[in-house]
Amino acid sequence: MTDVVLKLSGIHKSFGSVQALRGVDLTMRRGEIHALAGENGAGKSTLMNVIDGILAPDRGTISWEGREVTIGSPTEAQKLGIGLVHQEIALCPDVSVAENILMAQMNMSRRLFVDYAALEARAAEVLGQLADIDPRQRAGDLSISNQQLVEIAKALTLDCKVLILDEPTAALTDKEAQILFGIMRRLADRGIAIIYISHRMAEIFDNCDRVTVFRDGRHISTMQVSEIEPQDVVKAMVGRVIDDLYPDKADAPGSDVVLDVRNLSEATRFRDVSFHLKRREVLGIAGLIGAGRSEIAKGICRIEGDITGEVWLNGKPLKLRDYGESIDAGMVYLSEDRKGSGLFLDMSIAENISALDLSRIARRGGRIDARKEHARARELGQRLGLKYGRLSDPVSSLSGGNQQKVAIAKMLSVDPALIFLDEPTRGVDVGAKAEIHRILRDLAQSGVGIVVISSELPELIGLCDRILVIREGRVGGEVTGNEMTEEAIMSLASGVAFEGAAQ
Amino acid sequence: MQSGTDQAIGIDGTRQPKGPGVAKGLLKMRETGLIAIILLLVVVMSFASPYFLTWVNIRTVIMAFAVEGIVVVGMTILLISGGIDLSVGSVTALAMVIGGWLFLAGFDPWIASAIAIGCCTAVGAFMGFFVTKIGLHHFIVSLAVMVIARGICLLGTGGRPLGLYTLPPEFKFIGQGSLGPVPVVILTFIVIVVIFDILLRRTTMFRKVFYTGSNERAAAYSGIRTKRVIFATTTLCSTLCGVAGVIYMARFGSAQPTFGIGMELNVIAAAVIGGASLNGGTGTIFGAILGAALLSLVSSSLALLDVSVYWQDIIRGSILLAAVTIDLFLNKRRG
Amino acid sequence: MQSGTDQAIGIDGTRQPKGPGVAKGLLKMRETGLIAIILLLVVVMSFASPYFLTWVNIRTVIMAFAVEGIVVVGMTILLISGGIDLSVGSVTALAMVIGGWLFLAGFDPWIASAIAIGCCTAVGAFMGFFVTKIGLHHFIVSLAVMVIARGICLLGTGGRPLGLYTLPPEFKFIGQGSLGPVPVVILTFIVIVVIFDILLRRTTMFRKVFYTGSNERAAAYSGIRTKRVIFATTTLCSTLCGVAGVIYMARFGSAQPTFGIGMELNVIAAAVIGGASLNGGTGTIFGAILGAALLSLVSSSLALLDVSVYWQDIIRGSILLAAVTIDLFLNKRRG
Amino acid sequence: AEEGRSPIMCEPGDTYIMNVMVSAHPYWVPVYEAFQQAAAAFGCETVFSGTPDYDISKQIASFEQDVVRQPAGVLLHPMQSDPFIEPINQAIDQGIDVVTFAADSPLSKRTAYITSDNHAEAKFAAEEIVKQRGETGEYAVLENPGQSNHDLRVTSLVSYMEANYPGWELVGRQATNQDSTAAYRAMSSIVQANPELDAVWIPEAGSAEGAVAAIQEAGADVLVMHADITPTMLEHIRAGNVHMALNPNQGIQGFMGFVALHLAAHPDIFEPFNDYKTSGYNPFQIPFMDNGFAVITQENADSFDLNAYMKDR
Ligand SMILES: Nc1ncnc2c1ncn2[C@@H]1O[C@H](COP(=O)(O)OP(=O)(O)OP(=O)(O)O)[C@@H](O)[C@H]1O
Ligand SMILES: Nc1ncnc2c1ncn2[C@@H]1O[C@H](COP(=O)(O)OP(=O)(O)OP(=O)(O)O)[C@@H](O)[C@H]1O
Ligand SMILES: [Mg+2]
Ligand SMILES: [Mg+2]
Repeated sequence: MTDVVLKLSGIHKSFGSVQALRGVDLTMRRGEIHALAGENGAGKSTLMNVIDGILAPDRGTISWEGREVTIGSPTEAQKLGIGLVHQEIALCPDVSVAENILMAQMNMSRRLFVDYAALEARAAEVLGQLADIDPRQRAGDLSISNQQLVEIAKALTLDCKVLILDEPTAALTDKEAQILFGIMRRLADRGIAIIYISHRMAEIFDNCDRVTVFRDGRHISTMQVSEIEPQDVVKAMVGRVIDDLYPDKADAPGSDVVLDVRNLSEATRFRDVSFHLKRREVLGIAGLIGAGRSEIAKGICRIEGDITGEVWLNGKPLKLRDYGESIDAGMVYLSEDRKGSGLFLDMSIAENISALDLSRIARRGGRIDARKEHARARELGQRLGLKYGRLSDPVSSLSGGNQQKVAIAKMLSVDPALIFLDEPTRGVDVGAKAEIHRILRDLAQSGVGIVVISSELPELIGLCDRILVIREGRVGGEVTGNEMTEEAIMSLASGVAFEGAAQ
Repeated sequence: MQSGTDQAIGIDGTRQPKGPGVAKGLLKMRETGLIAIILLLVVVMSFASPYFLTWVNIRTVIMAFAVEGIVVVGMTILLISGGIDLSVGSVTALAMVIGGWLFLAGFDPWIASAIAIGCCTAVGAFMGFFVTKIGLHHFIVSLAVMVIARGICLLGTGGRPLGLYTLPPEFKFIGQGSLGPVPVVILTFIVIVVIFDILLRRTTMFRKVFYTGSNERAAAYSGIRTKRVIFATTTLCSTLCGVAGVIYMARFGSAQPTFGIGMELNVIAAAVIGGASLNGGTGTIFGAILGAALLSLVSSSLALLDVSVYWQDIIRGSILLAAVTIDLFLNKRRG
Repeated sequence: MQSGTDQAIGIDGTRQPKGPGVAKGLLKMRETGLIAIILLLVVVMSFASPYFLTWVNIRTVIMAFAVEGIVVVGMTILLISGGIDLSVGSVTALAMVIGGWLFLAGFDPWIASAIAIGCCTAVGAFMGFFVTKIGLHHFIVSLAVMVIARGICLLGTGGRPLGLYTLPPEFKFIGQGSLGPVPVVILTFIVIVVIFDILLRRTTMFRKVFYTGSNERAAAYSGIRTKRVIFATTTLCSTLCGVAGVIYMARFGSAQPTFGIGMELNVIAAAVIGGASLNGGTGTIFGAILGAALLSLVSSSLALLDVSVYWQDIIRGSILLAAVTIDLFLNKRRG
Repeated sequence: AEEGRSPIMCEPGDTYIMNVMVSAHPYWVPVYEAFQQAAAAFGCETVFSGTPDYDISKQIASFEQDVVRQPAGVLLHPMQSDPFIEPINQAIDQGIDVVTFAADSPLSKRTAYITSDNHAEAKFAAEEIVKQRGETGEYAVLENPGQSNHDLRVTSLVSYMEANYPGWELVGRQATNQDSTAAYRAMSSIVQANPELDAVWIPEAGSAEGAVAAIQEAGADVLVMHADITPTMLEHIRAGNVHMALNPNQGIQGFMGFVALHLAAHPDIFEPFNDYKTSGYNPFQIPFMDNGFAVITQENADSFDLNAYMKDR
């Protein structure tokens, strides 16, 4: 087995009382794309952090090209040739995209002075393969999806032998994702071993050679992708078969309108947006990166931007001054940026869940009822399959997918009349995803308005009754029923002829 | 993995005792380390000096930080919301000077005090405006206000202390009187501390302060009017400085334009020793007051032991450093 | 959305002139607002006082902030890395005291100075240790060190200034001499500023300071040893305090244990006016020095106009507030 | 008292405390030295106490802690007069005598007050300036608002000049708060704005250090007079950069302070020609005692080297 680059055996890691890894093994061969799957909190990111030297394992050995090593820091990992794209975006917001992308190189370089021209040229070259982003821009000014692309670009510049991608496509549309897969394949052909973490089965089966499944910090199995079916992976992950990722659609939407948006405009980001949402209907919003989907939802909820136009909720016109009033009116928005604007990372799970409307956990006189707060958090946590130690633990101690569940629980805790969900299942495992889809469908059935913004087209098509496509800040079109195909949506989103849009 | 422990959650994310097992709960409290350090110091000192554990000395130690403790309360809440205030010393002096000046100009001392506190509130609102509307940093705004307020104090008094010996006894009572053996100042201090500690731990209104300080954007995305919260905490801090200033005025029977120089560092140090984070989002009133008590206790002990003045600074600084280090380790171990 | 301007990205992410269009480039520079404010003040003052635009007065204004400016350089770099240092005043005094004490004990003044600077470096390393290894906040560590260093100054001198009138002339030259019409102090200051400005804008080593301050985790993930960076900036700041202390010693011919009380606020204010963020990640040396120049200019102007002392604080505070506000608006408009 | 011991001598363990603010300030050193010398003469023990900070609450706390220790008496430098009224009165009521020095609390029941006559210093300085530079001229002052003795030195000089020498004009008046850097900056500006400046009066030595540096750099011919002394200023006087300094007699202040305190603690040895004893007052009441000041010039500078003075103590 000369082609084994990296071999991990018996890795243990615990955080206080939480055992994140209980003796896992993983073998990486040169030139393979190796998928890593597992429920939220199974220990995938923890293992990657161990490989990258960010966390020290409690027990277990790592061997690199046949030699046993200890990796003490990201620098040492880098020197060995390990590159990692983190699940959570970590960029330096105050410096340019170019510098962010080539930070590791600059760190290693022995040159005294920075050659900015060369730096930008190099960054532009790498970025060019992925997207249209100005390397001179401040990284902090980019949208989340563009930041994700910069993260990927960062990893592509590394001269590495093992490249780890921890859910890189969670915030990407199919177009960008396909570009990424192309790049991955080319890298693998050059002999680089790639660890690819994703909750999207299709991606694993289309692009990967082998798949390893973790459950509860243990290694369950490693399989050759060509020899198995997606159900096998799901079964290994969850321990049971998930027959339906998407619930049945509504037989017939109600005649009354929950949300009616008329001629909504904003100075720069969108114009003349009109649409409506009928009762018992789930509406999807699709579009390319930067089309303005998030901005429209945020504008309606008065979180950001000065909008003109009318918004009617359940037959009443809304005159909202800020998001607080929107929440009072029953209209809430789940942010796509869960770390930056969705969660209070250093506060407890329970406190996060009750943040939206404190009056629900208050007794008379505005006193907080801690028991009520916990009961509410526990109930929602159970409903969403949240995996946690104590409700008083900080959210930062949860795995990425479980953090997302807390963010959703926060929305549900106020019994809203209408929810905008921006990338609601970002980083959520298949089991939980199915559960969230079912919950959303049930809510819609009970009369709650559900608007889903997602970059994952299969999810939109599977979940929604109708999909609105946004192109460059305007409504580019709408598809329902059998018209809801990826091709149709892509062509509306890009404005290019039908065949050209197909991937 | 869901746990069935017998604990309730405090607002600050710490575990608090509930029902039985108080001792165990106490052990897990954020402030335990600090209490231990203070107790240790008390034990050592009671052996080192026979005067230490007398009621008069204890009263003196408490009196030495009680009024400043009111400012510590305001600073802690402001720190939790993510702000900071360097102007506390100047604003406290401003309250003294305005109150004293109005009293000398013939106002009733109670009305003069109310106006003085009102002026401090206005100063706080002024700072809040620059922070929330203009978008400047608390540090720089309060630095400018620290200088301006000091200037106003000097201008209003010609740089000389105002003698207020003629304040009526019923007014002086709030600064110099006692109810039984306990000075009114200490009672006022305890009442303010208890009220704000409860408010901060238990009410929805003050919970928003934690959300805002922990992640302002996430708070805004939770519908919290974060600018209002920051405006309110900034104003509250200055208002409490005003209250402290009025009590000082009654206590000293004078208004000193140079009062409180350097107070801000002491007050911030107290809050930080007590567990408040300079990045916002965490802190308790109880902890901050323990921090203030520790600092005051150290100063008093050094004086009582006749330690050479040249050594006092070195020892005080070292104890400050040791206290936060020990506290950090105790919390790491526990957490 | 790619822009087609003729600009390169500066180190701090700001746009900088490149090739032709320097005037236009200047207009877009981060520091332009500050330069405009200073120029305005200079014009006003040159009408108000005939002495203002004389070389002697200009020299005086520069002399008044040149040595402190060296400390500003260190503070700015530290702020960019996400730290802060309240001990700069005490540490500067420490350098004076150690240098003076060793000189009086018979050491060669150059060797004494080198040892003094070395001691300051050690103090910086001490703080760096507590911040990076123990994990305490810069604010509280430097506050403790501020008190401890002051105590050491007092202990070493018995609280009395050391008279160093007997320093040899070639040593005094670094504080009192001139090369042609330009004082050596100003030359030293300019050299240090230019070197660090270039280092900070252009070298790979100092770019890491920006990365660390902007997002420590992201920097660490890129393999940057962020703790080392923070350790280095903390140590550098104290070392530059040492350099400043030695120059002060040569200039004043004495070592005052109480020197530099309150210096930290002035120095931080200068850096912040000049665009450094208290949250780390942004700042320039050039801007910070302009900030220091503005503060010094205001003080000198008020003295030159013989403004009443009681008004000076009020005016200084207001100008500080106005300067940061105007600067913010100019940058908003532009950015 | 024991046999053979005069009633004026201390019992073993009798302790006197000297309490000050900003206790690391060198001003207190010769005062306390003399205080100790006097105490030794009477067989008493002494303690130096106070607060290192410029903080009234802390000084009051330290004073109250001194009282807890039941000393024979406290020589006190009250940072402010009125806040100390109650604490001093409470100490006196407990039988602990209090004498103030260098700053007073006149409304309290303290038994004595010893200080320099700041008016006398200012008058002397004014006359010296006129003597050196003639009947007309321009002068400037630096000041430290808020500290009463410094304020007095400045305001007295200014009003004395106004009243007696109309030919002299005050052209600059800046607050430098004992900070040599601030003084450097202020003095530079004043010298720039007033090329004809003849003299400057500085109420303390800290500012004087910066001011002299500024004057030397500007090459101006300005007569510098200041109060108090530091080693650096002493060197300037030796070198002729500074005309003269007026230094309060700290030794007398400490010695007589102790004596006043000690006498107040032993009122039995005194039968005054008044009603004090019968009315229950302490017979050793002294409303004001002047410790005088010394003039430091090039000739006598050697006698004012504090480091030399403290060398073997
Ligand atoms: N810093 C931490 N402190 C405490 N517990 C932690 C910490 N980091 C991770 N954990 C716990 O370790 C377990 C594994 O987390 P990890 O992030 O590796 O999961 P994951 O497989 O990446 O899940 P996801 O698919 O949701 O990203 C979880 O139970 C999580 O709560
Ligand atoms: N804070 C901001 N400042 C300036 N421009 C912004 C900001 N946030 C977003 N934009 C820009 O507004 C446009 C719409 O962004 P939006 O986030 O709504 O896109 P989206 O359709 O939700 O796509 P995605 O979230 O996948 O990037 C984009 O061009 C984006 O770059
Ligand atoms: Mg993960
Ligand atoms: Mg979006």
